[in-house]
Amino acid sequence: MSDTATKAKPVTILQAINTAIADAMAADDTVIVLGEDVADPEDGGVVGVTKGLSTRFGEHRVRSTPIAEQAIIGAAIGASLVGYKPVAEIMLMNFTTVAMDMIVNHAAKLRFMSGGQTNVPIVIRTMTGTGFGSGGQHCDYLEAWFAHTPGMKVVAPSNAADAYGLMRAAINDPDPVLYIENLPAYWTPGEAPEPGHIVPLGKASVVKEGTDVTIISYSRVLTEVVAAVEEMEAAGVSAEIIDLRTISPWDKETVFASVAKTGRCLITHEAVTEFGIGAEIAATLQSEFFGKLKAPVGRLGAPYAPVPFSKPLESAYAPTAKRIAQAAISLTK
Amino acid sequence: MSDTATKAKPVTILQAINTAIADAMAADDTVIVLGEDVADPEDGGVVGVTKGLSTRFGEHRVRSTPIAEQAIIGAAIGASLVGYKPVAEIMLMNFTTVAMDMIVNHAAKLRFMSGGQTNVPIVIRTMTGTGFGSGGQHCDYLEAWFAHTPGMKVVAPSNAADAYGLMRAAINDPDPVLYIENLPAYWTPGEAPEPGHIVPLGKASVVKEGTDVTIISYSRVLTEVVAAVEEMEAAGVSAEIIDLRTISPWDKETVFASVAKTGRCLITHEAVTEFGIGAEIAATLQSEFFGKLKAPVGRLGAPYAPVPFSKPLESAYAPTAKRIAQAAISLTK
Amino acid sequence: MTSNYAPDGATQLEIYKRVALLKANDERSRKVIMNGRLVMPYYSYRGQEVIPSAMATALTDDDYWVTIYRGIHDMLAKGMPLKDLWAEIAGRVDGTCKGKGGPMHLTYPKKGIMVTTGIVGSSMPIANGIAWGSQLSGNGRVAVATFGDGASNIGAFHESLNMAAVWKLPVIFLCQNNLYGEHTTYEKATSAKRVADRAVAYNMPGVRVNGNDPIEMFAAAREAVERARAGEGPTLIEAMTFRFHGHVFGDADAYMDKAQKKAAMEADPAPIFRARLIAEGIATEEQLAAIEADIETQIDEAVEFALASPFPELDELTKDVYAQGAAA
Amino acid sequence: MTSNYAPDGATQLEIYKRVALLKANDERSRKVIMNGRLVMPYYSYRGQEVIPSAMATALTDDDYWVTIYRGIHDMLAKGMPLKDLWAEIAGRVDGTCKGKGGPMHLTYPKKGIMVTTGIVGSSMPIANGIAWGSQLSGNGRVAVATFGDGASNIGAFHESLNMAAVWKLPVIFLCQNNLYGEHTTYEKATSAKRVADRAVAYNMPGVRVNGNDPIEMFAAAREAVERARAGEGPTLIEAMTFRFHGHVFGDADAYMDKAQKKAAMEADPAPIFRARLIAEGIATEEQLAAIEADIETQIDEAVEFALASPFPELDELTKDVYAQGAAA
Ligand SMILES: Cc1ncc(C[n+]2csc(CCOP(=O)(O)OP(=O)(O)O)c2C)c(N)n1
Ligand SMILES: Cc1ncc(C[n+]2csc(CCOP(=O)(O)OP(=O)(O)O)c2C)c(N)n1
Ligand SMILES: [Mg+2]
Ligand SMILES: [Mg+2]
Repeated sequence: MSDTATKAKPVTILQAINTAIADAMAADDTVIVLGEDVADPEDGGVVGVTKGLSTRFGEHRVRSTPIAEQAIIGAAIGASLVGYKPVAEIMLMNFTTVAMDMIVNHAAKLRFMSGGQTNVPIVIRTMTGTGFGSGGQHCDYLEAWFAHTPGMKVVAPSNAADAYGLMRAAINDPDPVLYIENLPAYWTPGEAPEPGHIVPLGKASVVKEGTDVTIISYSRVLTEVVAAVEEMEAAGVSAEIIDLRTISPWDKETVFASVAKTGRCLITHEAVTEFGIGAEIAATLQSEFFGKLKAPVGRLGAPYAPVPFSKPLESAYAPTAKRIAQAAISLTK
Repeated sequence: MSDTATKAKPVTILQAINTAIADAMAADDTVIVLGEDVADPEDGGVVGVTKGLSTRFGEHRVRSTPIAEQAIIGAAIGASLVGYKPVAEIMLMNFTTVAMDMIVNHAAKLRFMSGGQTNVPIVIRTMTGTGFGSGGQHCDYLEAWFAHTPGMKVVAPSNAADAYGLMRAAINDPDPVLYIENLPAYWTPGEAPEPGHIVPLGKASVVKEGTDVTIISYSRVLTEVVAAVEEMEAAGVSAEIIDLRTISPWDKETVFASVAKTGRCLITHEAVTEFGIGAEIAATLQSEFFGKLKAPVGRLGAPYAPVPFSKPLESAYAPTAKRIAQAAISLTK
Repeated sequence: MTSNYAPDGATQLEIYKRVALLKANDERSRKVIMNGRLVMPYYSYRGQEVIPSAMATALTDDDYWVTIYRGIHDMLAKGMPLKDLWAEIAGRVDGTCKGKGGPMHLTYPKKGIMVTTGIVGSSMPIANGIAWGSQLSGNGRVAVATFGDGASNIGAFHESLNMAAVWKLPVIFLCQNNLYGEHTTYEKATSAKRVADRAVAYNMPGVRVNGNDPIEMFAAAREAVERARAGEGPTLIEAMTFRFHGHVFGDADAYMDKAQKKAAMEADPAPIFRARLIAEGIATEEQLAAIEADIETQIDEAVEFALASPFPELDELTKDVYAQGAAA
Repeated sequence: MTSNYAPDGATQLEIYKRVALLKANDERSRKVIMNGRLVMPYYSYRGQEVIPSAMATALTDDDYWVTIYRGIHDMLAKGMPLKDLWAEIAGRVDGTCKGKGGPMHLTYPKKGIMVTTGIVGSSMPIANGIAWGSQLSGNGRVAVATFGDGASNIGAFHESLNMAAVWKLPVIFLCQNNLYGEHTTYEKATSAKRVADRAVAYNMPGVRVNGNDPIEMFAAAREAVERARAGEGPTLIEAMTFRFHGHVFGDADAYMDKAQKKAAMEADPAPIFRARLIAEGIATEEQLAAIEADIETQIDEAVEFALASPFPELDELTKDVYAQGAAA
């Protein structure tokens, strides 16, 4: 990326997503947006991610919907079958539970079941994450379900530039992509992406190089990993940090190269550990690097429990910089 | 178990489930049944699993429902909150997608979110499995989603006696249990369970002892594992076979004891490999037995694709005895 | 109300050609399965032929249709070629989905058959999206979602009809009310006296018609199509009919009322329609016999074509999951 | 139709006591949050107090209620003690859910408050099951499911009302129509002229009432309760009201019609009800002032109790997942 003026001014993740959708809509008339409250008379979404889009592109292309997640995803699928590229919002990830039939039995499978005659180029945006005291039904990270669903792709940006680049890539992609946003991280500022910046799906980024342990994460927890560097360095541990960016298909090449170098790996995410994304990566690594690892692959996720409301409990739920540092350090002992 | 006459006469898995529910209903008035077509005027279910129950216990306790999976699970949850023990049928596992909100956001979480004031003692029966040419939307094994859901328990019997014993245990259990039935295996005969036979949740069974490799499976694929023994023995490989029976919480004690002995492990199931049950078990084992395994933990599931219709493709989808034997043998090479 | 839209003689003949094709194809399908030449889950639509025949005659090739597992009648009426269909249900490479979809997931976009779903209720949300596409591009194409009476009790029905009405989408919700949802009767599952009554909940026109009567069915279809094309939004049509056989091939149908079934089969809409066409001079016995003979020949050819077509190679297992091969 | 069920003076006073409690509690909640003494997602119900006050007055303690995120008015009306409530929304061990549920998941089975859900539409399927329990045991207890106007467009609404009608369940579907679903107006999301019209789709009695009028609201509630207890099945009540504040605390409510909002706030049902009670001699100013003062004291105590209660220990994180500790 060149050092343009655009890059100098920091933007938030929220703004980056907004700009990415706007740029895609400006570039391609077939990009359309739907979801609860997404149009401007409804404030462009509950936190304003789609603000300005309906004013600029019209309420035909940017539609607020009834509260009806099956109808939302169904409408997106149908429009995609006849040449449109819908960006559908399911307000919170827990509400994907209402639309699982449309996502899993239909969006993910129509290409295969039609023998390649049709495809479903939709993006499903959804937000989640602990931190705002929303309790048990509003904060789950369910990405493992969708990664376990052939036909779906799953992305989860951790910063503004990736948020932009992954959104542009997701909209371009000919297959359904679940795009996971983190609620508390929306206002995290970061380097502004250049217009048209693309982050290819399936490509991780090495956020920081290191020699002792590879730490893999994505979405908001990546920020905790970065914040853990100081404590790890104080303990003499040099961590290589990988932002997965795309959870499925995950970038085996980048991960393997890193683990080949460090011989140790920790995967950390906000979803519960058991049967989570970390399980697949650990299972793959123990096979790929059999006999070559210096420590067992570590996993650090949420405890096997719903998200609690009470602040001290909620704060102890998702991985923190402190616990990540400890887990990483312990792998080197 | 004593050698009673009851045990002598073989029963099918279908009959065992039917008898288990009937025995539970006879023993406890609060056990009730609901689902599409489950009552006798509707033939006791599409394949007759609940046949005879409404005639014997009345249509108040055994109710055919509208085609409305959210309403079915909601009704089960509600009744369970006021002292009943509903056994709800979601005809096919792919239709759980319609009821995911009720299952995941509600059944699994109400105990936790209420701080233990309420609990949801329901059993959700569902069937699935390739083999009958039903194609992409009727055969998925989605157990990994539910295992990733704190608050749920997941069981999947492979034979008639376990089918009975797990059903009785699931109905007794104070928390929600997903009970997975395999369609083509319904008519597999097996040793009849004694009335009242209980298979405790969370306890695996060692189906066959062996020394070289532990093979872990559940549901119909367990039968393929057993069928693979001959080929493995011909190759000089002695397999210890574990039927997980309960997928979540899985029996670490039994699995660890076996792997401690064999030093090798293969996990095989009909769900797609990636992000499946095998991933969690492999991830756990590589950590527990770090440096002690003689081979990487192997996984053999379905390919990362929807279920195909065409017979040769469908037959190649789920693990077969032949491919299991090959995978197990290759771990010993 | 339907008289403005009644079909003329030529249109009736068009409808009949479809009815004859559908009826012959169902009979052949059951025979082929019975003889063990094909193995598949087969959902007979025998008795329901007039509904899609009249509906499709009111549409053009460009219009869209989303159907369900019990939908081969819909697909044939909308123009899916017999060979593509038979090769698909035989699981062969020449099938419209290369054998990968099978009888519950036949797709043929060339004639607007966009999705066949095996999930009750799921035709409707997708048809809405297709209709939204028509609305956005202004191409005037109508989308039909077909579904059963049982499906009118599932959440997706409600969400879809509400969204279609609020957005005034050019979509037609065609309920084929055959009085049973699997083994359960309409009354035992459905609180509304008539599915059509539910249109009130969406401030949408809703009509119950005799789906076995080609005149009545066509008129309702034509009116709904005109409304949709004129930008006046969706219509709910409840077409009354009867499913002559069990839910799925092999089902012993013990749960069906014997007398009701006997009466319905005696009122078989296909021969009644046929007799009327002759009686009213719209067609001659010879003409219809020739049409029917031609259909039999076409089906013969399609069956043989299908059974001669090869099965897909095993590498098809992981193709078409994503644009290029599998991702993981 | 409602006159047979009109509340007498004593009943009106009972309703008013609840209204006063609810109103005071909402005002205090917003103040406590504003002052930074508590942090939580808070869904103000200010303006909607009469609906649950009248409904709860028509019930007994043994009857059941399933409510939603915007449901603290429902819970207080049904009898949840203030201390249990405040300690819960403060996330403390003395909360009714030990602080683990929070403001969206308060539960209090002792007074029949069985579930509070944060998922739109999900109160209804569960209320059905509770009502099925009453039907099975013959205990005569009624279940109320409350939900918003926006929720009347989601699939769970449809499935639930249909099942309740087919099974004749003793359940009352209480729609609190405050004209907005989050930021979206009723008209933009809902095709039906009135939510109550949708009852036709279930062959169920459906009535729209002025939910801000205690007489009308109580009459509708009482009639529905009697119907349910008599085994005559469910009722849909659409209670018209208005949400005085944004969807959630902190929402700038720019999307709300200013004039509409102003008019609604001027017609605040609480003071109007109060004035009428005095005007009609049902209560004196002194009596009501004493009631209100007592409420303030109780709230004072509850807030202080809550803030003095300890937070749960970290080991609570994995408790109550299953009967004994976590399973995995
Ligand atoms: C969501 C869902 N639930 C259950 C089923 C199983 N099932 C398949 S067809 C059917 C009956 C549908 O009845 P109806 O809608 O009347 O259509 P018909 O089969 O009579 O044409 C059921 C319950 C399904 N496919 N999808
Ligand atoms: C299934 C689902 N979709 C979306 C949401 C987000 N959401 C929370 S409240 C709400 C508005 C509900 O409006 P209404 O039913 O009218 O109730 P009100 O808030 O006005 O009381 C929405 C969309 C949700 N909680 N659940
Ligand atoms: Mg039907
Ligand atoms: Mg509202």
